Amino acid sequence: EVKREAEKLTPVRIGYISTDIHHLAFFVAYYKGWYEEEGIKPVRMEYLYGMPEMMAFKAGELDAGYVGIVPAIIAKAKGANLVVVASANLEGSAIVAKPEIKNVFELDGKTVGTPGLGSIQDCMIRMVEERFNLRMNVKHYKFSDLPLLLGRGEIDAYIDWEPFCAEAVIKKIGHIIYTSHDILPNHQCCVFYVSGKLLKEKPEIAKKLVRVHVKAMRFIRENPEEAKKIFSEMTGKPLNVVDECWGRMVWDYHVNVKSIKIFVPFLIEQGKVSARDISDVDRFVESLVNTKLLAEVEKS
Amino acid sequence: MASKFLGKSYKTFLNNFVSLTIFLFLWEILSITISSPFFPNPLDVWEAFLILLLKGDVEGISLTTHIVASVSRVLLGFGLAVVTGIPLGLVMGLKRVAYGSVRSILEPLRFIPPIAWIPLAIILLTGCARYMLIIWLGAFFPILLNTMAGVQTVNPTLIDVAKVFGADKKTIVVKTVFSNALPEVFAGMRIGLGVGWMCIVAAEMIGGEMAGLGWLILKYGELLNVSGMIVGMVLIGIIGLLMNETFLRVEKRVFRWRREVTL
Amino acid sequence: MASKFLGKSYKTFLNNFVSLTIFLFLWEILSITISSPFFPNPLDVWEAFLILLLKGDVEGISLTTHIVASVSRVLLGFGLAVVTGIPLGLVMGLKRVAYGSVRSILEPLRFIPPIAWIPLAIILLTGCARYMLIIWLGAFFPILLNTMAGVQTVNPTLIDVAKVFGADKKTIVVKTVFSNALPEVFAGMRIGLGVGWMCIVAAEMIGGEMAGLGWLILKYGELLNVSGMIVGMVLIGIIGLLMNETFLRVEKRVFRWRREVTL
Amino acid sequence: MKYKVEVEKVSKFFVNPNGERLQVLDNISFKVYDGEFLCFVGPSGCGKTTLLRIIAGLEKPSSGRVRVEGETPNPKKIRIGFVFQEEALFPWRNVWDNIKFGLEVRGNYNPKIVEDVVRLVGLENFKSYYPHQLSGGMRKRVAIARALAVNPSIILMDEPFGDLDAQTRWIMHKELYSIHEKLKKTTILVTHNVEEAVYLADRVLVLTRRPAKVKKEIFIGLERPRNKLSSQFIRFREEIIGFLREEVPEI
Amino acid sequence: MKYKVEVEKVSKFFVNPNGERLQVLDNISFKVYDGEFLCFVGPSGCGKTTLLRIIAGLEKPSSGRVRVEGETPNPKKIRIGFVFQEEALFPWRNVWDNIKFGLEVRGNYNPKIVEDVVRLVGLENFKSYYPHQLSGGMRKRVAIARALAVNPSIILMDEPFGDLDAQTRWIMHKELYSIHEKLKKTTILVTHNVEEAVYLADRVLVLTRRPAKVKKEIFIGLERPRNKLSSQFIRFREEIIGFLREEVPEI
Ligand SMILES: Nc1ncnc2c1ncn2[C@@H]1O[C@H](COP(=O)(O)OP(=O)(O)OP(=O)(O)O)[C@@H](O)[C@H]1O
Ligand SMILES: Nc1ncnc2c1ncn2[C@@H]1O[C@H](COP(=O)(O)OP(=O)(O)OP(=O)(O)O)[C@@H](O)[C@H]1O
Ligand SMILES: [Mg+2]
Ligand SMILES: [Mg+2]
Repeated sequence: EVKREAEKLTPVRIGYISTDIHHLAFFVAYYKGWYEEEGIKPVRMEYLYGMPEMMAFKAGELDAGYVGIVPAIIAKAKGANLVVVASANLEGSAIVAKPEIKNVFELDGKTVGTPGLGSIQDCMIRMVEERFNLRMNVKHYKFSDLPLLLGRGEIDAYIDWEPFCAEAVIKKIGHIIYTSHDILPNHQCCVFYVSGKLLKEKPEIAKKLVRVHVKAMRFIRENPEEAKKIFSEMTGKPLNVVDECWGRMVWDYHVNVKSIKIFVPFLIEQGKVSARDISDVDRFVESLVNTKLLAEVEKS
Repeated sequence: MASKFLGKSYKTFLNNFVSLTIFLFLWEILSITISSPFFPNPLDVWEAFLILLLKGDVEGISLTTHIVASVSRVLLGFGLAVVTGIPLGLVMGLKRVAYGSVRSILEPLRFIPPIAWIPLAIILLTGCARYMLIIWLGAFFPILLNTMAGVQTVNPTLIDVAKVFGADKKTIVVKTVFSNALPEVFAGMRIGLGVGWMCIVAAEMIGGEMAGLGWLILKYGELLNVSGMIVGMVLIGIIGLLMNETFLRVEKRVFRWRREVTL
Repeated sequence: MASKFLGKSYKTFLNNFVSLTIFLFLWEILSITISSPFFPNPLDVWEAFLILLLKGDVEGISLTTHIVASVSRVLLGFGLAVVTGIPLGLVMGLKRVAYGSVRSILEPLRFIPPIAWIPLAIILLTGCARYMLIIWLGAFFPILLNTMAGVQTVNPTLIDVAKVFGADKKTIVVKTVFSNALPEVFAGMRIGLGVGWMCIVAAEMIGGEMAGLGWLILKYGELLNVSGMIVGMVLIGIIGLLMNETFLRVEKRVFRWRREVTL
Repeated sequence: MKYKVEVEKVSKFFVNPNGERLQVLDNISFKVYDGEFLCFVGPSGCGKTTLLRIIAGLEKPSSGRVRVEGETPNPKKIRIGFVFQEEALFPWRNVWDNIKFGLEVRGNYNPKIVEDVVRLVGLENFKSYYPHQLSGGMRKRVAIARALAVNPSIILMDEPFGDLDAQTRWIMHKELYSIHEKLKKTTILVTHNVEEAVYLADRVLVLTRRPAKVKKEIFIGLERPRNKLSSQFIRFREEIIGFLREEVPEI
Repeated sequence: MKYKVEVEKVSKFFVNPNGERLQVLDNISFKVYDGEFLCFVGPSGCGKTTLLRIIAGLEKPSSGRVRVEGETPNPKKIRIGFVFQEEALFPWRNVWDNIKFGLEVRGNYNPKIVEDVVRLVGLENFKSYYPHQLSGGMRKRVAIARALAVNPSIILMDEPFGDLDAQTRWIMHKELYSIHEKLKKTTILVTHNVEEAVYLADRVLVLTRRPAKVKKEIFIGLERPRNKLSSQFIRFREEIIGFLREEVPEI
């Protein structure tokens, strides 16, 4: 009977990044079996970072997923038919510096690592430079190598997503001197998206997905200790690392459209997306973000 | 004879044991001098290995699943490389014009890193074919080039022998050129297998599926768990070694006729 | 003679031109059938190339800087592989016991993917040595294994000739074994150069420095700019081709004595 | 068909390492009767091997034409047994497998035949030896056995007995002679041993030094089996040696 | 020192492909005087090459001992000129570079010496040819030239003249003879040509069939230069042929 039950479930392929705590809602929902409760069989599609996930999405291998807002913007600008239906988290990045550096002003003239050109973190460090009129020597590395490099003394500080900032703190290699909250409060970070095709052809499935997402987000806010444990258990990140970074994420499922409208022009300015693809920022963001389902779910 | 042989393999075993011990010892020393939280000593790695073996990885996927996933991908890609590389190597070794004519396409391909192919693999192919493409790219060219080089080492008089017996081209190629090139072809296959195995991490970077030793390494990398990464590396190395030993066994049988070169 | 030679190279050029044209044509067809914004057609790539050439990359770094950075890294790593691989290959080819004794360390190393070394490279080395390690890992083993295979192809009578003239081991190795193995050593070097170049993306994944063709590919990858990635791939391919041609030229001169094998 | 082999005005040039042309055969013409035993003798480097290779179809003449059984030489059509002057055994095949090679190619391998030729060359105890485990003379005998195994319709031999001791050579002569008597196969033999030539041949062609022409054609009209000590035999021998002496390069 | 080479009770075994022992030399003993010209004759495959290789130090005897100039054979100490029975030219070196090889190894390369030996073997016009561009006889001459170039104190030759025509062979004989007369170098020659042996040697050793022993020792006490047609010469020749005939394997 259980078997027949399972056969009735609709498979949905969900993409996410393998150890990104920003995608916690997925881990929780999966762990709790909430997808199945909605008649959905979640197919885990795990990626290393945003680029291969967006490529796979474009190749038609994903129905929904979690990804950083910047890769989502870039993919959308390139014609990927994805729709952001909810926020996965706000904030959640930070600048870690070696112990000698006490505050963000001391970064002037220092070497600062970022997890890459296409990351939101690179955007934000540029904002810091601009705001305080600093000149940093910004270098790009692989996101998971940044703590190693700080430990080797090769960089003076880095900006990264969690829990890779917490790693350095726990290993006592560095300390947090500035968070993404300080840079742009409540900025959009990772998002939950569904494919435009799914939204059009099977809106009821999309709605169920959003419902699960919201349920998971609420659970995270209400039972942080259990959520941490789930993440730690599913990804292998030590609990103390998860603990350390916990406070730097805002678990809000409402999309911060305003911050997206700040990022898009910034990305264009930096040449990361082409103005040819985004002629009108407002229209672009409108087509990218659709919170109708979210509103419906919230109401019921 | 038999006892002498046993004696020899026993000695080889001992030698290997000694060099491994020295290696582990040096590693321990290094880990003490460096004393970085990221640089594990052999014991940490052993522990990580035991956990992986007994409990599976952080997502509960068993070691066997990882190994089977990677080995089957590599063997498929490598098999494709053998099937394509050897015949093409023979043809191009014998018809230099053919090689000359496609050199401007073929040679650049050889240098393009497997990782660079990932986006195109994702766009153009699906499923296992993606992994195969990337491993094929690594394994194909060593096999091709070594076969081509091996073809050139044949003693032309032996081809003449086949010719005067009225052999057609196929027979000549199979019975003289190929038989003669076989040692180099084998060397090429062993190199190709190595390079193919080397591409497994790049291939599994494609993501999507959750099993594979390459993926294991990448995941442990994200966890900054260098011990776990080293377990993955060592496993990849050991499986490579086993495949290599199989090859060497086969070579030993096939090339019995060789006079061993000694000084 | 000279005119015949010219005629031949002209024909080769033409053949290559034709096969390239066919290749580009097929690509265009493919891009039309697929029609994905992520799969550019040749013209998009050409445009991306022009932009890169004239304005530099998204961060304003010029193409020359990227090329110089990568080429110098690869040449250093490759040079190290040549310097270590050939002598070791000779020694291990001649002293099978030596090879047998370190096989259990050496062979596994050969299979460990370059990307997997990155964390260790970061922990253990600094600066250019890191790149060199990773490229060396790729280039060393093909050179080593091909040299070992080449050693075995020497006609033992030639060694005897050297011996009766009272040659010491060094002379025997240099003047008979090595001279004889040279064609295979060259093949190994060409394979090794390919694999070394292939490791450049893995090496440059270490990051930190902003120049390098591998880095360029990674950077464009993050921006999902496949045209830009293909420009990087093609550049890597073309530079590889040029290095390969240089090798072939040298080989042609060095191996003038070879009878060409034809059917 | 009267002539098995017709060589008409054949010249051959090679390109030497300095890019110059080296003429090896100079407008050479002769015919070989069906069933004839012909010997070439001539100074070292004059072009005998080249000539044999052209007849076997391994090399093209630079000018002139060659006909074997009335057609352009083609080993796919005629069964040729060729014994090469240089080492030409497959190092990866043992004695047995080397000898069976021709049969294998022709698709009519039969262990019985191989057994017979192995006995013929006296290598019964060495069937499983690889070439490098044989003596020089034994290797040559394997090559002879391999050529004979295919029951060739034309036998071309380039110094086949050079590495053999007098007795073994003598036995091989007798075998070759009796094969020829029995089956009347057209045979062309290159040799430096004039006695061998006079003993075996119906006709001996003495070649000039490079570029080779036919200097002299000597029909050996002696009854078989021939007596090497008969005065006629010795006369033929001395005559040929005399011609050869005129052609020797001045060293 | 009276003896240049002393071979004492030497036996040699090989392992055949079936793993059995094959005895090649059977407790063989002989001595070679300083300055002597010694010839080995014996049936094909009896062990002559093996013996020569043992004397040159290329192979170890399974039992017994060999002394060259009173010591274990060591080519690093004695200058040996060895002509191998098989092809042994470096394919990647042209004629000139092949000949200079020994001088190069000994560190006393001198173009003058190379020029001389090239002339000696009549290859002045072929200096830049690679081995595959030479005829069989020419390749053999290159090998001879290479062995003589180093001014060896002991010359070991394994069928050096097999691929040469009678005239060239004759000239090489005279050259070898005059080198020997002039410099009195100890020379050991393996040959299948009994006439050659009687013409050149001070002493001929006839070997039995495998495993080889010394069957007969014949001192050729003829004045030099010898006349091949003299009755004494013919008597020696026939005597040796007679011994050999007894040893021939029954093919
Ligand atoms: N590929 C080649 N390139 C240049 N010259 C060549 C080539 N092959 C043969 N020759 C030349 O052709 C000439 C004749 O060679 P060939 O082998 O026919 O002589 P031969 O009569 O068989 O001599 P031998 O009795 O010494 O074997 C030689 O001078 C040789 O140098
Ligand atoms: N490596 C080896 N393994 C096994 N048997 C060998 C090996 N080398 C030589 N033999 C055998 O030793 C015997 C003598 O060989 P050797 O070459 O000394 O003969 P030879 O007297 O020079 O003959 P030939 O006149 O034919 O050159 C042969 O029967 C040969 O098969
Ligand atoms: Mg010849
Ligand atoms: Mg011999």
